Amino acid sequence: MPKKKSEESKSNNKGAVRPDGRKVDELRPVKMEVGVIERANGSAYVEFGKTKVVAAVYGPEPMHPRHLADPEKAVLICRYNMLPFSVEDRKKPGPDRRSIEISKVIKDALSTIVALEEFPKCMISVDMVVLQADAGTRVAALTAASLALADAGIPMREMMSAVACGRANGKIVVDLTKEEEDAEDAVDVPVAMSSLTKKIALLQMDGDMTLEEFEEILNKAEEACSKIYDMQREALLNKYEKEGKEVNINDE
Amino acid sequence: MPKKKSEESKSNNKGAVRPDGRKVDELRPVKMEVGVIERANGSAYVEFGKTKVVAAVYGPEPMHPRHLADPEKAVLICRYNMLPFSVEDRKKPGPDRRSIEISKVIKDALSTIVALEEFPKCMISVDMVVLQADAGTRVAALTAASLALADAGIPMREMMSAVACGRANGKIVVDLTKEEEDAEDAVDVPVAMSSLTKKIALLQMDGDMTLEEFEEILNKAEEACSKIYDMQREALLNKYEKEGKEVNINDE
Amino acid sequence: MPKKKSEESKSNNKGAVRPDGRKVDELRPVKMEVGVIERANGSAYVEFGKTKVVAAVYGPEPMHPRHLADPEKAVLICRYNMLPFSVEDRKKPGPDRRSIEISKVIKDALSTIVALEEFPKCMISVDMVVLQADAGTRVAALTAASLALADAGIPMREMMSAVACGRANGKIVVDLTKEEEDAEDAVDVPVAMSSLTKKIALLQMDGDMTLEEFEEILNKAEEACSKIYDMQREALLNKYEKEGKEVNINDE
Amino acid sequence: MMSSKLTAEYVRSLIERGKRLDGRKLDEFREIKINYGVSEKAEGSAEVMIGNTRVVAGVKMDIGEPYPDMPNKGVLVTSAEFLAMAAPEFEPGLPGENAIELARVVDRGVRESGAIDLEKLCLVEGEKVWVVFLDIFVLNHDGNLIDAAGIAAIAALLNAKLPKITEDYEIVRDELTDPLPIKDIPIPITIRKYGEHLLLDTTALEEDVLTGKFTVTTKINGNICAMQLSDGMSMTKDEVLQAARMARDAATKIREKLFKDKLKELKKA
Amino acid sequence: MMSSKLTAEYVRSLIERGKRLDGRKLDEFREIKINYGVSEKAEGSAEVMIGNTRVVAGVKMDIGEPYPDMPNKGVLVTSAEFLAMAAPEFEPGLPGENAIELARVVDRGVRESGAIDLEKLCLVEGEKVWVVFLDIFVLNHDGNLIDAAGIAAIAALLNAKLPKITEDYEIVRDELTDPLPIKDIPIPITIRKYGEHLLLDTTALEEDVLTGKFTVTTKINGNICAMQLSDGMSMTKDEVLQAARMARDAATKIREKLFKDKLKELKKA
Amino acid sequence: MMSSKLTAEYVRSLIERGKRLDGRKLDEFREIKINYGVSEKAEGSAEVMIGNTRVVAGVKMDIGEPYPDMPNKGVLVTSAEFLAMAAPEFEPGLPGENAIELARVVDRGVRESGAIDLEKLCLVEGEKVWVVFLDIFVLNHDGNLIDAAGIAAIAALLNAKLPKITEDYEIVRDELTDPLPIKDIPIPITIRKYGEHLLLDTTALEEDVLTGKFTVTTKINGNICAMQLSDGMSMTKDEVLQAARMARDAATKIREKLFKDKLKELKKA
Repeated sequence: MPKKKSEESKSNNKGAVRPDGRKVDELRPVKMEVGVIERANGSAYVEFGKTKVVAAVYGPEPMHPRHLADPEKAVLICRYNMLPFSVEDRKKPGPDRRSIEISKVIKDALSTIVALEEFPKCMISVDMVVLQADAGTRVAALTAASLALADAGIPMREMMSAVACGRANGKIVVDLTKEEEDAEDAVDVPVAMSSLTKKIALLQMDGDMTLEEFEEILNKAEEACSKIYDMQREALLNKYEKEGKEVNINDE
Repeated sequence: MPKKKSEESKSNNKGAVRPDGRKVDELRPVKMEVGVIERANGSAYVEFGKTKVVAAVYGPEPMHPRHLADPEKAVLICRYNMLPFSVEDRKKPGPDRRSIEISKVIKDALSTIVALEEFPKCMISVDMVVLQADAGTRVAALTAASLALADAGIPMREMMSAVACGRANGKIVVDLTKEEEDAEDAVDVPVAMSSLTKKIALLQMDGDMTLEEFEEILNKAEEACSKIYDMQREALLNKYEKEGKEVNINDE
Repeated sequence: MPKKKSEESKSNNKGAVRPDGRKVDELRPVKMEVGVIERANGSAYVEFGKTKVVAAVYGPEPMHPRHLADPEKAVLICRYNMLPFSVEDRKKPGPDRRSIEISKVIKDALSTIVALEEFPKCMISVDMVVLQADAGTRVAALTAASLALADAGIPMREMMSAVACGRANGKIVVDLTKEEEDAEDAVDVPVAMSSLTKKIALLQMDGDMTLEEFEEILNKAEEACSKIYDMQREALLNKYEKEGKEVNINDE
Repeated sequence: MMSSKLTAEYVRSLIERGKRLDGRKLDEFREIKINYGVSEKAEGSAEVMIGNTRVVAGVKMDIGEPYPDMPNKGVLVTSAEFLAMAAPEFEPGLPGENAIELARVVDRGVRESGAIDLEKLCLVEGEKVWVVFLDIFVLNHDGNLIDAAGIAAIAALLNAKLPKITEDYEIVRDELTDPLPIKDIPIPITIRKYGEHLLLDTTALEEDVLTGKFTVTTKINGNICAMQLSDGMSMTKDEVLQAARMARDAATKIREKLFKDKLKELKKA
Repeated sequence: MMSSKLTAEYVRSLIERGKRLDGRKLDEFREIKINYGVSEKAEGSAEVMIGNTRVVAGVKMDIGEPYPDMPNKGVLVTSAEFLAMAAPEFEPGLPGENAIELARVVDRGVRESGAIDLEKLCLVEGEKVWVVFLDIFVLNHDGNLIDAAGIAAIAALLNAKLPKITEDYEIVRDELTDPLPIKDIPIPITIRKYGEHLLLDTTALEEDVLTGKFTVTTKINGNICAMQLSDGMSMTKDEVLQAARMARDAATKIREKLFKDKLKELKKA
Repeated sequence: MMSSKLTAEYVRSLIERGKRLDGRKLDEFREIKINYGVSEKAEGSAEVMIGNTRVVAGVKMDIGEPYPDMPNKGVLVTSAEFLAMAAPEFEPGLPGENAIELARVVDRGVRESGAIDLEKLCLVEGEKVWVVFLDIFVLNHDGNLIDAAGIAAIAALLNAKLPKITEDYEIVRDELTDPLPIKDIPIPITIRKYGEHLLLDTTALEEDVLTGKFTVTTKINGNICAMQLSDGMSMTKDEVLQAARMARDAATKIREKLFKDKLKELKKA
């Protein structure tokens, strides 16, 4: 497929390590904003390069339908969705098998840090919408979801930051683009890590790698998640400063 | 598409103002009958020319599923459906986006005249089935639904009568046929009007018209609705006379 | 369609009455085993020739969703399903119109012998899965279901045995194969009969036959069902002997 | 139709004496009326009323591909829906198991009797054949739905004409040509039972009191072409055979009454 | 948005005096902002904010078959979804009747105004045409969704470019060529009512207090190209005509403000 | 499987001492049995039992179109269903998120390991390729479903043969030819955790007591080709690496035991 002009010139950029000129452990330009959906209890917008995601949180509120309530803790509901025009070939609206799986692993990851036990019989809903997709949508969505939960004041034991690392064109790199994901030798490892205890809560993988490469990827992911966490803190502080609210990040 | 013999000869009818020989403000032959579905609480059959519709009413009865009940008034449920063989190209059975929209605007219109507040926590269901379609199915369905509600003894503040007016072949006309709807310059404006206060409760539009044309269309629609209302009264009286029941039209 | 080697040689088998060498009233090799699904309350595996079916029973347990409970008796739920790879052309997973009808007639048949009235407000579920299909899947499934219900200790007034009889290649035969079902003159009559009162509780038919042929088919079916019932008893006894449990066949 | 226990007992006690609420004999049908052509947009249609039961069936023709194993035959697709308006107990939504069963029993009767000459509906072998969509709707339910649906189905098929087609196999919808080729008139007859009494053409009230049904569809020559026992009824072999004979005889009468001309024509051929 | 009875009464009493909670006049719009190109993967996209209401629309182009009765025209397919994130009362799942209504009203405005020159989207008559998928999503609901959606729709269409196609009619997704041919700028304006007072651009809170809505979509020349009265409001003939005039005038102002350049270009042509 | 609190505590206390209810070591598998060819109608099939867990997988081959971006490769379509019969807690209906996850994890293992030589399944580049339908059903659930499903999947693929095709690319279903070309034997191994203890091959009872799972699929050469951490478990980096090594070692053993001949053949090549 022919490349767009801008990308062609970038890939001619001599000395550049990656197709878009980044170093192996360099994130794409990241943008984060908290409080973008007024009606929601909490919300966030996250950009990883050309990947753009909005997340919004409702709850805790009484679970409905009621017979699905858990008497011991809140039910966490996560919905990840791509808009039809967020990808090259129009995606039919509504959930598919891929988005059901991604919603599940995001829910599983967040359930390790959200204090669900404080809200028995309740539900907490996290909606994530991908506006534009250029790889890494699930990790951007999880990063945004974590911000939106904090913005909603939902008690969390720590924050969660996520990034995809892997291999492309012979190198172990962080935050792959779609172009890198399409490389012959690509390995894609989305990783989510908690901010305090550094526990991995989301980990998937596509590709073919040795255990040694895996270790290197995990190390790079840890570093990258730390950087992302710093940006998450800043985004939250920005909002609270604007609003003059007290900061409410549970892990500080 | 080649025309049927009968229509060809009609359109040769010299001096005729419209393809089927009608004057601009002339309705197609109308047939109405009340009480056609024995199991229902109320029902009606309406023919506008070749458009044939049956409507039936059940209720008021306790709302189910119960959690959808409204504590302050009855929930009005309207379902408009076309039989697969009511149109040229077989329509797949079941609701589609078009029928969902039509069901909604019919419900919205009827809810302005039915005394829903008298039946909190209840439901009233109106099913409308198009047996044969030659334009104007939603207005025929709404006219039949209004009859069926009266037949069911559901308290209504007034009756509702409906017709489609618009433009075809350069003229403002009432009660368009499919052939007229397919004219190059066609404008289609379905209108429903209440019998006493003459309020418009359904109004949609397809086409391209000036505000002046719109005013003329509304005037013609008002006139046509009055005629249809007279026929509705007659159909109800016919049934009650047969049955020796007392007449129960709330707006008289 | 070209035949497999094994079948070709069989059909060369001189003197053989049917394509696979069986006599007209001969069943295919039958295999039955009880207690094959550990988590279920009762289960059974049945082979009629190359037709292989597993059935499992859960319940009686409180009906859910609760509003569907019957205050006077247990609700019997039957689900017959073919695995996608149980037939020549892959079957899309999930119920279709055929499997919904078969599930219904199996449920209707079993409801004549299961003592549903002993468990008001409860449900009893019977799941049947066809692993490999070579005609007669519904009768094999019903035979397996009856075994699984007995294995689960659900009280039954009698057992039920089922077989398909019919006509193929000019003869009235029992337990048709797919090859026979595809004969030009094929008639297929699945029949289920209760073990004690010899009542017919499932009876369907495809084809074209005289009343006289029908009578002959019913006679052959009765005989075949008796043989199948003997095998069902044996399968149940086998299991109980192994387990040292007391035998619990209600009709003995 | 939820009948009171008292009514139920009364209905049963009547049947035991060979009588029915509406004065009919146990094997007597209510009056059957047919309106042909209820939808001019259909290639064929018919409304059938048996007493207050009201069923409408319509035929639409399309051009499609044949089944791979029957490359020279047209395709029949039958569906049925119990409209929510037909009875308070009917729910809107996708056809339930009862509607699916009805559609499949009617379909088998039409198919196995060879009522439609499907070979004449082949346009290009293995590529293009006529597809016959037969859609059945219950408008009012006062019992005996399968028989009403089966009669409406064959009536709609007898009413149907093939639309004209161009050389490129495009359908010209509003120009109809030859009648759909029909070779038999299958009639399903449904038997219900109370004790040892067999009943025909039950009303909704009677069906509420009785359990189970047995449908037998027969052809002009008296052969059986479809059967369905269901809804939780079991019968002895003798009852089954007696019911099959009753069904054949009732079908013969109905055929004579409702489809006399076509019957003559088919018997001649 | 469940407002308390007190708030509701206050809002109504304000309206009776020609006033609103946020200080606007009854026929005054909130500020409208447009961000073009929110998704580079779309052939065209736009985000529209009216006050806190936030709607995004995107255009994807595909090659498909024309409708048989319009063999030389491209195809427009419009969908809309009220995302669960947009309001606590929105449920996830298939679009409900309100989202379907919105999509169909916006679609009729675009279609009947001739905004898209569909004839220019024909590639091979009767065989291959451009299909325009117009997808609309409500991200945050603070009232007046149809107007926001309609503006987002036309903005996304104005932002859209046709992708390059090869000689075999394969789409080269990331090489865009000419703009989508646009001939008009339809703007839907929704009127709500309290007593005899007509309001424009209502907030979610106001909509909770008022019943019903009337949408009128007008073209550059002031003609009406779509209307929809719904949600249980009835109006006299005079109110309807007054509302139509209000809608035309408000649309003219919005067009001048948001689409000035395109408007000039179209008026010249 | 709802275990009582007492059982739960007992299971946990055992694990803390490195023991299990059924006497196994923490990293010990139950006996694994394979029945090949459970359905002769399938192009390949296998039933796998790990203890009381019972999973069946079947392969059906069809001819279809390749993905546009892989015009010279066959297509793999994997589905999985937890049959309602397999456990009281399983509901009938469409596959839920757990079944979808299982199917996708097994699919990624097969796909990313290159187990199927998809290029050999191309018939006409860009037009006709073999489509491999791999359908997995859980018949009885006694834990460790992903591993059982993954083993059943590769066993069914190893059992599969291509059906004969005519010159016109019509499939002759009952004449099988060459085996499906298989290049690797991916084995998924799922690790569960209690405190710092890592367990393999958990039973349904154990899974009820423990939270979360981590699946690592490895190839013959020990490389990882798929991973999935889920169900609400988090691990340190060291635990993850330890688990990956455990998975590789366990997979090697299982491969040696169950697929010895094929393994030799592949190592030779």
